[in-house]
This record gives sequence, C-alpha cells and structure tokens, in this order.
Amino acid sequence: MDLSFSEADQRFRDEIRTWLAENLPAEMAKKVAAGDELGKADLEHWHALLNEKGWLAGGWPTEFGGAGWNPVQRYIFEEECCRVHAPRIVPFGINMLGPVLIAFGNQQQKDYYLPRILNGDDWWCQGYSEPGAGSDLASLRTKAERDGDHYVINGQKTWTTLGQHANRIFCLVRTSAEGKRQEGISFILVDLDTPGIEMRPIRLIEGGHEVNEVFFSDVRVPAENLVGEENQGWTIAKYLLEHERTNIAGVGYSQEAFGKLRGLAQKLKRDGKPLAENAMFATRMANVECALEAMRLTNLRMLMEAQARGDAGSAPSMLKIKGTQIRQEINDLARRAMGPAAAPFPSELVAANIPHPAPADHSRSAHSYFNNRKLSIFGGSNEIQREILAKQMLGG
Amino acid sequence: MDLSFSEADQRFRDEIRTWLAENLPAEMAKKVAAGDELGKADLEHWHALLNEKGWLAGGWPTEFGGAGWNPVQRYIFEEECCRVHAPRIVPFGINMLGPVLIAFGNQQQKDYYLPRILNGDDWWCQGYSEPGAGSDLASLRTKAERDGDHYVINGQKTWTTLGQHANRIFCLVRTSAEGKRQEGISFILVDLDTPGIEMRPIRLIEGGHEVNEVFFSDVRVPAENLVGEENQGWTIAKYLLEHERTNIAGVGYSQEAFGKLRGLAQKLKRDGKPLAENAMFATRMANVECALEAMRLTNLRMLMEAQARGDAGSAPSMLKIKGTQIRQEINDLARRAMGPAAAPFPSELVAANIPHPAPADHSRSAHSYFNNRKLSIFGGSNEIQREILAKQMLGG
Amino acid sequence: MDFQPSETRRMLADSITRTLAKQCDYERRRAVAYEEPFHDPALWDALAELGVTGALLGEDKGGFGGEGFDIATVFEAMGGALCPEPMLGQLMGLSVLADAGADCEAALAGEERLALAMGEPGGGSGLEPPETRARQADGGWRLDGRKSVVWGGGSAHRLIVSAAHESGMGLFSVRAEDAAVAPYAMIDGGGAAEVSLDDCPAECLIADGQAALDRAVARGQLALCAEAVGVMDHVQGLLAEYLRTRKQFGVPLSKFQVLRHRLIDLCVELEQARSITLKAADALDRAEGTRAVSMAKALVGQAARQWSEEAIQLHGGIGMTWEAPVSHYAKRLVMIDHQLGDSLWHLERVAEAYKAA
Amino acid sequence: MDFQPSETRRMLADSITRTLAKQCDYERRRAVAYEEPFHDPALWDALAELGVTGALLGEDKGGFGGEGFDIATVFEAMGGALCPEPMLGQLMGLSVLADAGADCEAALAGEERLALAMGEPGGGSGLEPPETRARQADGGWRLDGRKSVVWGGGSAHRLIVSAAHESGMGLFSVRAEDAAVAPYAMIDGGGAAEVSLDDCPAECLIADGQAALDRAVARGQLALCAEAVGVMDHVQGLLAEYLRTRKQFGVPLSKFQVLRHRLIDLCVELEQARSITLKAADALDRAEGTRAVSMAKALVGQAARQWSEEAIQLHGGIGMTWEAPVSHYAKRLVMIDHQLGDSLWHLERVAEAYKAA
Repeated sequence: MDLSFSEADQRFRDEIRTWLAENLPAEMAKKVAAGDELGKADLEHWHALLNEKGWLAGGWPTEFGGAGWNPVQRYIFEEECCRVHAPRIVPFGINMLGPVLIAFGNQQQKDYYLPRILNGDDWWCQGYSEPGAGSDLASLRTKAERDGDHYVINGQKTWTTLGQHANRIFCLVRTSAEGKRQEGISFILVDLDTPGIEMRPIRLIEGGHEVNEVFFSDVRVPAENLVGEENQGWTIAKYLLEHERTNIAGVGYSQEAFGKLRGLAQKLKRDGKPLAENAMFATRMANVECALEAMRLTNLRMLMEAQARGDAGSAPSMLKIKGTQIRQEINDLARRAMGPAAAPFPSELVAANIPHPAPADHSRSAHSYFNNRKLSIFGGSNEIQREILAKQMLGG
Repeated sequence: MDLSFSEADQRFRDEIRTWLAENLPAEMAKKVAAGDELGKADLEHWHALLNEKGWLAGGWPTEFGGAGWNPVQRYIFEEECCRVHAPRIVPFGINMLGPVLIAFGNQQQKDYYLPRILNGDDWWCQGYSEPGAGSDLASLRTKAERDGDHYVINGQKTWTTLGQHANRIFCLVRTSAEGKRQEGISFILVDLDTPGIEMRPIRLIEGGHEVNEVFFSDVRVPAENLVGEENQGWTIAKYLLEHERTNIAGVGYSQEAFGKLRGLAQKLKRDGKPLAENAMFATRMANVECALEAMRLTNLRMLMEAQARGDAGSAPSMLKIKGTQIRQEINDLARRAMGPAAAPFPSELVAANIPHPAPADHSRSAHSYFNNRKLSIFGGSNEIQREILAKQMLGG
Repeated sequence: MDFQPSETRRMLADSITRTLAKQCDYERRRAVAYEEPFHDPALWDALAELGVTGALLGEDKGGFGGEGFDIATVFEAMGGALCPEPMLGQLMGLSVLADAGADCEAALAGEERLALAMGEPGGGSGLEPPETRARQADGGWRLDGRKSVVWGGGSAHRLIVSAAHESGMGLFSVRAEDAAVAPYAMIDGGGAAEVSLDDCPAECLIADGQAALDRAVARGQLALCAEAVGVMDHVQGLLAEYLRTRKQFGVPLSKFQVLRHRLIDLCVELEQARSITLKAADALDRAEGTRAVSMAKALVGQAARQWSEEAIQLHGGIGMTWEAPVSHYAKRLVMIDHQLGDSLWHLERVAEAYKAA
Repeated sequence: MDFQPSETRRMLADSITRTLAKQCDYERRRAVAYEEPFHDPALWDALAELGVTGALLGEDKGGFGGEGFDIATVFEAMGGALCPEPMLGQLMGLSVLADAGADCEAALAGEERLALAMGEPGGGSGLEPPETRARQADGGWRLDGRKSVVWGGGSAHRLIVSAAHESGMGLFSVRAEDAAVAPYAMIDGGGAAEVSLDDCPAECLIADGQAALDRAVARGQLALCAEAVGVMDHVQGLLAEYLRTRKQFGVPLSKFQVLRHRLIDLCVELEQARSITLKAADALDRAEGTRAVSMAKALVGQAARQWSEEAIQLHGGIGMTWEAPVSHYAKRLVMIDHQLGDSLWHLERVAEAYKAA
C-alpha cells in the first residue's frame, strides 16, 4: 500500500507543470478561471500548442501521434491543467472519435482522419442523442439507407455540443429495423458541408449557446464513411462511451472549483466577518472537501484497478455519480456565497461596462451553477448510472 | 384565514390542561419524560383515570361512552397530553378495534366489547402482520376454516405490540382462497386463553420487549366472533388502518421531544460552551424546529380538510412520512448531543446503581433513537406511503 | 381556526391569475423578463388596476389590505406565472413610506414605482448596515455611496435608500433621475440596477430608520416565501404532467418508482412550505413575526432549491433548455434564496433563540 | 502508487477473519457482547496469539506494525465480525506507553489489557481537558476524579489516565485494582466502565502528556474509521443478499427501483469511506495527519449513519429485531460516531483551515 505517486510519475508531473508554466497563455487561463466561455480561436490555439508538444492526444498510442500515457499519467496531466486553469481539451475528436478510429477504423480512415484531428483540420461533433430518446440511446430513429455507393440519412440529432464550431459529425444511425434494437445501428462519419444538413442552436437554461440540434434531410454520405461493419455500431457506441468517461470524476475540475470557493469565502464578508468563518458555511465547505479528497483516491484506486484488469468495469458509473454531486455542491456554495450579487445576468454587466457588485472573477457563479446542472443529466443521467450499478450488483 | 384556535377550542384546551395538572400522577409523567417504558399497571391506571373523566375514547361517539370530540379537539388533547408527559393511550382497543366495532360490529358485539375496552376489562392486541408478508398485508396466510359453529385458525401473526399484556387479539384471517387475494379475508376476535395459542416475545434492536409473535394451532373460535361478513375483512382492515392513523403526524410527541432536546442542548457543554451555541448543532435544531412548526400547521390544515370532506384522503400518508422524519431527526440530535455518554445500556447503569455520566433523564437517548427507527417501518413503511401518494397523483 | 382564504383575497388571487394567464404567458414572459426595461409597463398598470398595489397597505394607510395574508395572496399568484413585475420593491417601498407618514397615494395607485436601495457591493447578504453616507447640506440632504442589485431599480421612479448619518441609519427618498442608475437583467429574469449616489439630493423619510427597514424587509421576506410557494405549485403541475406523458424505454416516466418517490418527497416539502408561509403571514405583525418569517424563509429556501434541482433533473435534457418553461421556474426558485437573506442566514436567526437559557 | 495491501497485512487480515468466523459468529457475539465481562478472554488470547496486539506498535517499540495501514488492517477485519474485544483501549494505551518509553511487552503480547481513561461525566465530546486532578504525595502520585465511559475499562488490567496537575496535563498509569471500576455493557455491545479515582495511587507516565494523548487519540480515530468500513462492508453483503431473496408483492425486493438506487447510493458512500480511511492511514504520522484523520472521521461518521438507518429501513421489521445480525451492525455504525469526536466535531476541525487567509 503506497498512496504516493512513483518517482517516475513525480518527474512526469514536474515536466507537465514546467511546460504549462511556460506555455499556457495568461489571458486564456484568466478566462478559464473566471468561468468565461472560450471562443473557437482560443480552443484551437490551445490544441495547437499541445499538439506541437505531442501532448494533445495523451491517451492515443504514439504510433498515431499520441503521447501513449497510461491512465495515471492522464490523471496527473488533467490535475495539473486544472491547477493552472488551462482550457479543457475539446473531447469529440481527441477522446471520442480518435479511440474509435484506432480500434475500429480501416487503414485509410486512420491515415486520413487521425492527423487531421491532431492538426486541427477537423473539428468533430457528436450525433448520438435524439429528441424523445433521452437516456434510451438504442431507441434512435435517424435512418441511413443504402443507395449505391452512398447512405442517405434522414432524421434528427440533438444535444450536439459545440456543433457550431464543427465541420464534421460522427453519428449513430439506424441501418436496419431487424432484430433487437441494438443490432440495427451503424456508426458513420459525415461532413457537415453535405447538402441537407441544418444545425440550429439550443439555448441552455443559463442563456448560453453550447449545444445544438442537427437536422438531416436526404443527406448523401459516401459508404466509405462507415466505421466498422454495417449494424456493428452499438459495439462502437459503447466503446466510445467508455472512453468518453475517462476522468469522468472530474476531480481536477472540482479541485479547481474548490480552490476558487475557498478564496471567495475568505474574501467575502457576511455580517462583518469572512464567510469562511461562518460555521455553517465553513462546515458545508468542509463536508465537500472531505468528499472531494475521498473521490480523488476513489478515482485513483479505480484507475489502477482498471489498468491492472484492462477494463474499467462499472467504476465510471460510480465516479460519475459522486463526481457530479461534488462539483454541483461546490457550484452551489459558490453561487450561495455571492448573496444577491449572484443575480446579475453575467454578460449584461460586462456589455454595459457596469462594475460588478462582488469579486468580478466570480460573477459567473450562478451561471456555472445552473449550467452544471447538466453534469448529472448529460452523458447518461445519474439515474441511468445507478441502474447500471444495480444491474451488476442485483441483476436485472 | 385564521390560524388561531376558536374560543371554544381555547376553552377546551384550558379544561384539558387544568385536569391534567390536577390528575396526571407526577411519577408517571417523570417516567414518560425520561423515555422509560411504562408497565401494564401504569397504563391501566392512566386509562382508568381518563375513563372516569370520560376522555379515554375521545373519538368515539358519546352514545358508546366516548367523548365525541372532533379531530381538532383530539389534536388539542394530544398536544396537551404530550406537553405534560402524559402516557400515550394504548391504541389497540380505543383507536383500532373500537371504531371498527362501532362501524361494523353487530349490536351484541358493541354491547359486550365496547364497555370492556373502556373499563379495562379487556386489553386488545393486533393480529395483522405475518412473517414474510411485510408491507404486503393482503398476502396473509393465517387460515380460518369453518367447522360447525366455530372457525379453526392455523397460522402465525407477528409484530403484535404489547401482546404480552393482552387477553384478546383481533385478527385478519384468510377464509377463502377464491378470487383476488383481498377478497378472501375476514376480521375475527380471539380470546387469547383459547387453547392452541402461543405468544413469544420478539426482542427489538435496542433490547426491549415491545412486540411479539403469535402462533395459532387448531385454535377453535366461536363463529359469532366474526366482525362483519365473512370475506369482508379487507374493507374493515382498511377502515382500521385509517383510524390507526389519527394523529399519525405525532406532532405532540415531536414537540415534547424537541423541548427536551432544547433543554439538553442548553445543559450540556461542548468545548466549553453550551451545545446550543454550537453553530452546527444549533442549525440542525433550527432546521427541525422549522419543519416541526410547518408540520403542525400541515397537520391542522389536513385535519380541517378531512373534517370538511368527511374523509382523510391521502393526507395520513403525507403526515406519516414527514412526521416520522421529524421525530427521527430529533431523536438523532438527542443521542448525538450525549456524545460518548449515549453508549451505556440504559437498564444496566440503573440496575447496578451507577450514576449516569450525563443528565440521567436523557440516559435513554440512544435507546429511543434506535427504537424509533420503527416509526418509518411499522404501520405501513414510508416507502408504502409514497406509493399510496404516487398512485393517487400519477396513477398505477 | 379556518384555512380558507377570505372571499376578497380569493377574488384578488383569481383576477391576478387570469390577468397573468393573458398578459404573461410563457412566451411573453420570456420576451419581457430579459429585455429592458425587464418588465411590462402595460401589465404593471393592469395589475395596479386590479388593486394589486393597493392590497399592499392597510386601510389606515390608504390601501385595502396590508396584512400578511394579503401580501401572500398577491405574491403567490404572481409566482405561479413567474411574473417579473417589480412588485417586491413596491411592497417594501410602500411599507417605508407608510411608516414615515409620507404620501403613498401615487405608489398605491401604481402610478409611481418604488425600489428599496439597501444592499451594497461586496457580496454580503445585502442586509448589512449601509456604508452609504448621508449628510445635511443647504437645508436638504445629500447621499454618497453605491447601492447594489436594487431589485426593480431600473424601472422605479423613486428609490428608498438606506444610509448612515451622524446619529444613526436613516431612510431617504431619492428621485430616480437624480441618481446614476445602471439597469440590467437578472439571471432568472426581471431587472435590477446598480445605483451610484454622488452628492445626490435626497429627502429624509425617517431619520431613525432601523425599525421601519426591518418591517419592510420582513414584508419582503414573506412575499418571497409566498412567491416561491406559487412557483413550486406551478412546477408541481408541470412535473406531474411531464412524468405522465414522457416515455423512456417504452413506458411513461411516471412508472419508474424512483421518479414517483422523488416527486412525492417534493410534494411533501411543498405542503410544508405552504404551511410555514401561512404561519409567517399570520404572525407578521406580532412580536414573534421576525422569527416566524425567518423560519419560513429558511424552510422555503431549502424546499425551493430541492424543487429546482429535482425539476431540472427529472425533466432531463429538456429541463436544461431556455425553451422549456420549467428551466425559468427552476432558476427563480434558486434565486429567491439570494434575496433578503438565504436559508443559512435565516437558520442562524432561528437558532439564536436557543442561546437564551 | 499501489493500492494492494502488503502480503504480511493481507495474511494478518485473513487470519483475523478466519479466527473470528470460528470464535465470534453471530450467536457467540450476541452471547458475549452484552454479558459481563462483555468480551471473550479466550478470543482475546487467540487474537493476541495471531499477532493482533503486536501489530499495533512498530518494531522500534517491540511490535511488528504500528503504521496507519497496520491499524486499519486490524480494525477493519474486526469490524467485519463486529468483534467486541477491547482492542481500541489496547491501541491507544500502547501508543501512550510507547511514547512514554515504558515497558510495553506484556501489553504487546496481550497478557496485559489496557484502557485509556480520558472522558469525564457531563456529556461533552469526551475530548475536553480533564478535571481529574493529579498531585504528588509520598514520592508518588495520587489521582482524584471520575472517568466516564472508559471503553474496555471493565476488563483492563491497567488504566492510562489523563489528569491535570500543577504544570499541565499528564498521563498516568493506574492499576485497575486500585481504582473503583464499575463496568457495564454498551447499547451496541462490548463493555465500558465508570471509573472513580479517590486518592488513587498512580505512576506518572508523561508529565506533559498532550502530544502523546493526541497521538493516541488520532490512532483511535483511525481505528474507528477502519472498523466502520469493515462493518459497512459486511452489511453490504447482508443487504444485497436480503434484497435478492426477500419477496414482497410476489417479487424480490431487488426488483424495486427505489431500493436498488438506495443500495447503490450506499455503495458509493462505502467506497468513499474506504478511500478517505486509506488517506488517513497513509497520513497518520505526518504533519497533515490530524486533519486527514478528522476528514476521515467526519466522512465515515456520516456514511455510517446513512448505512445504519438505510440497512434497518430496507430490512423492514426484520431489521428492527435483536435476532437479526443486521440490527447489531447498524447499532455499531451509529455508536462509532459517539467515540472520539462525532462527525460535527471533526467537520469543525476540518473547517479551521479555512480561517487562515
């Protein structure tokens, strides 16, 4: 039993830390720290910096241009990035499609698409969810019918995150109505320039534009864009979801958020003394800090187990449930700390050049709180995660 | 809108209060305040005092020897009794069987049994639950087969509260295997002296003897002991459960417990200052006081509605859920307040004449906490209550 | 004991609800609540016409209501439609004017809109003593300071401002055009403003203003509780409807036991919130009023958070969208706890009673 | 980084578990834990034989363990069988003896049983400074006072007593036969005692005893966390088995979604409790040890309450009975939070760090 990182891991951490200190643009870190949305240019710039260093795709094998890191290294990388408020890597190409192509793509697809992901030539988005399907992914109805060398796609996808920046989308489509629902699904790559595609923004609860709906009307896609075999898509979908869940616990993000909260509670006064000395507030902070510290170890324990076993098992479900509870509780405390000053619509004060009534770098506390209610819903709601765990423990 | 009690109600309250001040034996109140179990003699003595005054069966119509009080008066009576730590009226004859006989019994049964309940000639207990049935009452299997002028009963009942003091038991028995499970059930009265009955104690989690198992082997019961028609028992059972739920919110008991808690928190010191000034402890107290004060009004609102409508509807389920949560939270705080001194097995210190390490009248705090875990289980678990409410709101 | 609302109050509630159904439906509310002036002057006038503003004061002050139950009636009905009209400022402003013996007529008629400028920058609870200073000059008063998150500040004709002066804390009347008012939308809709007072002319309403301010704030706290009850009551309908109609894995959500039980737990909290708000309304003007209001705000604040989070969660992705009415109701529920003391603040006040042995 | 227990510790855990399975099954445990002497001397000897007592100190002190992970190994295994042996007193007593440089041999071999007499009457946390007085007389020391709820006090040969003297707080050794010891069972089984010291002869172990006491207490707190993890782990098995086999309304309880999800929430908390206990074990003897142990005890205390209450509730009436093993496990889980500071006490200590800006 040894809870400290190995010397090699420590050196790895130092290397990451040094590089970040020298290369992360200060303006970018400031925006991330304040919870501002980053524009496309910022994100592409960050990807380019990481790619130049060879660290953009930490989890890909080196032969494909990745860094070939193991899960613990990837955890350390995330922790260090969060510590200094580096932007989050946009996951759709790097953490979702990349691993899928590496595992299921043909040589041509790997050769063509993987470098484009790393170079930033392509910005991918995800076409999984559909309106009306919710957590029941297998009920999807978007159809792809074979017509000569093409598939013709009709239907609708939704919750497509950052689709407004993307030039390509990977989709789950129904290619057969036979057999079990899961058996007629295929995984296909679509150029968003193809005629018949329309992308419409969905505005979220806090007012931001982060997700989209995508409509397909007779969209003709070359058959070579199919990944894997026709009707093999469900296997790929599950593989992708598994990879989507890397670092699903979000420990680094929660640590970053907790650090900010702690600073805020020391800065703000309530009834004449720092909020951090208000017993009730401080106790709730202590409670979530205990949970977060435990989560950090739970996460590492499960990473090590997964690494030893070669399979994450049900760990991601557990990490997602508790990880999102912790982040949401920190968000709750941060917006609560602001009192009435949490209320102003964040963009309005900035636009009108009105000085914010409270620490300006926390002006988006309520905004983040509402936006992060998504954490327990998207990517398989916490109720679905409980079902996954219960099935494993108690059976159907 | 007027939240104060009417003048008539106020006068009623004064009358109760005065009588209690003059008639409740001090020794008895002291035991109740300390959470000690009362013996049979104490309970019978208290019943006799109330009966003499005509207040034992507050809810029965006056023609049967009851006080004929409306629900608000019964609420006031309970509140006043709790305030001065009067013993709880043993409910099996007064609040369960009595109303059943009044509604479903024949003249002979009313004439014979009702006065005996009031006089203390009979101590009834309840034969509803069966091992393995849990909350699924209708699955009961204790059989009563007709044999001439008798029913012959075989089977087993459980959770029979204070059965050790009783001379009679009312039972739900299966008289038919035909049709829906609910349709073959009858309600029958059994003399516990009848050959073939054996009562065995069940020791509860905290060590007390409060409930029992009752075994029936070829127990011959006169057919005239049937209440209502054969196979009509389910209707009676539901009627009884409804009456069992009078004052199910237990507001008076919670108020009494909260008052004790408040005193305790002022008496005990933690880290040099009264526990009541520990912000975290005080906040939890405040939280439960808010809930209790709200519950008091929720209870009264629902009583008034039930009175106006002539039917309690689903209110008892709501009152039970929240009422038990409140009492259990108060119990939790009370045992927590005691720190390590909550640990001694209550009877042992007394028996060995060892002075208790903390305020002796709170020595049973942990005992009460564990015993009252039953509140959310017995009499229809809180899960069952949620199902009842959900069925009403959302359907099957 | 009688839990039925009086005929007058029932009629007032009905007419507010009917008016809002017509003039403040979901679409209209979204259009109005986030765009300057962050409310609908025509709706304001219609509500005043119905007597809503008049119901906020008692007959002795020229109104025809003013009791706790009147305030609760108005705000519960407005909460049901998520009405963004700046009625909270009107309520608290009127309370101060009435206590000052000032002329309330225009405000009672709704012709003059009031806002209470109390909180200041720095991110406290908004209930701390003011740092804004008042001084006498040229036979009048001048104010210097900054007031923050003044609800309805952008649409008010008159600001009631708390400020410290040589001998205590006073309440002052400031004409909106004399102050620098910067209005903005709040995240849950409706407007607030930052108010800069720079040698700003003012009229002193009450030189020793703490008691009047406390009364005004207590009325506001009660109003917020009642509003939250109205909001939760509406969300209850939305949620039950959603669970009954939305299908997942081929069956309506209402068949999933976990969701059923969570809805029931919410309903229990709603009934509790309703009860404690009644209690606060009843006690408002009695000695125990302050504590009763804090009990209500503490309980309601927690129930409202639970309702908000669960309403979003049980709606799934839909609940996360601006398009869905439930998201705006959910935001309001959380943000109510940011006004006039949150649940922690009020629990502390409730707990103070335990100290006195 | 390596989360696998060492071979030695794994073997120790296995042998404790095997021994307890034989000598401390449910029946036997119930018979022993509530009847004087509230433990089983034969089992004590067997555990000592296995090396349990020896594992509580490091090699430099004559033992062969003594690290946080050793302590956690022993107590987690004992928790799994709800073992009532007074090992907590042995652990804390040995820690003091070792710090005092006193002879530990008999206690390490298990031949001498120790108890730490720290708490006093009055109902505090048990961690307050002692009012028991020590004074020098006739070349030795004399103690006066009363010690309360001394775990394992009835079966101890030697009591380690905290007492105030002229120049501070010291730790003293008292032979059990020199004090008036009144033993009794605890509600969750196992024994404690009230100890009256009336001009009681004592040997001074450490005159300035605060640091040694803090170290002993931190070890005890870690032990309780590990014990709780062992208890919860066992209850997890009981609960899953019960849900799978018990039927209601014709179907196994494991089919009810509400019960399924509640079990999963419990499992998540158990994993969290396991993790934070590892963290505390790892940090025990480092500077951050105190805070790490408090984080663990705070989290575990809350998880344990949730496990206890849910285990009873999900078992229904059965869970309320003395006959059912689960009820005794549930009691222990709650009562662990009454020992060496409850979750509120520890959260306060965790929160202290926020003050230093």
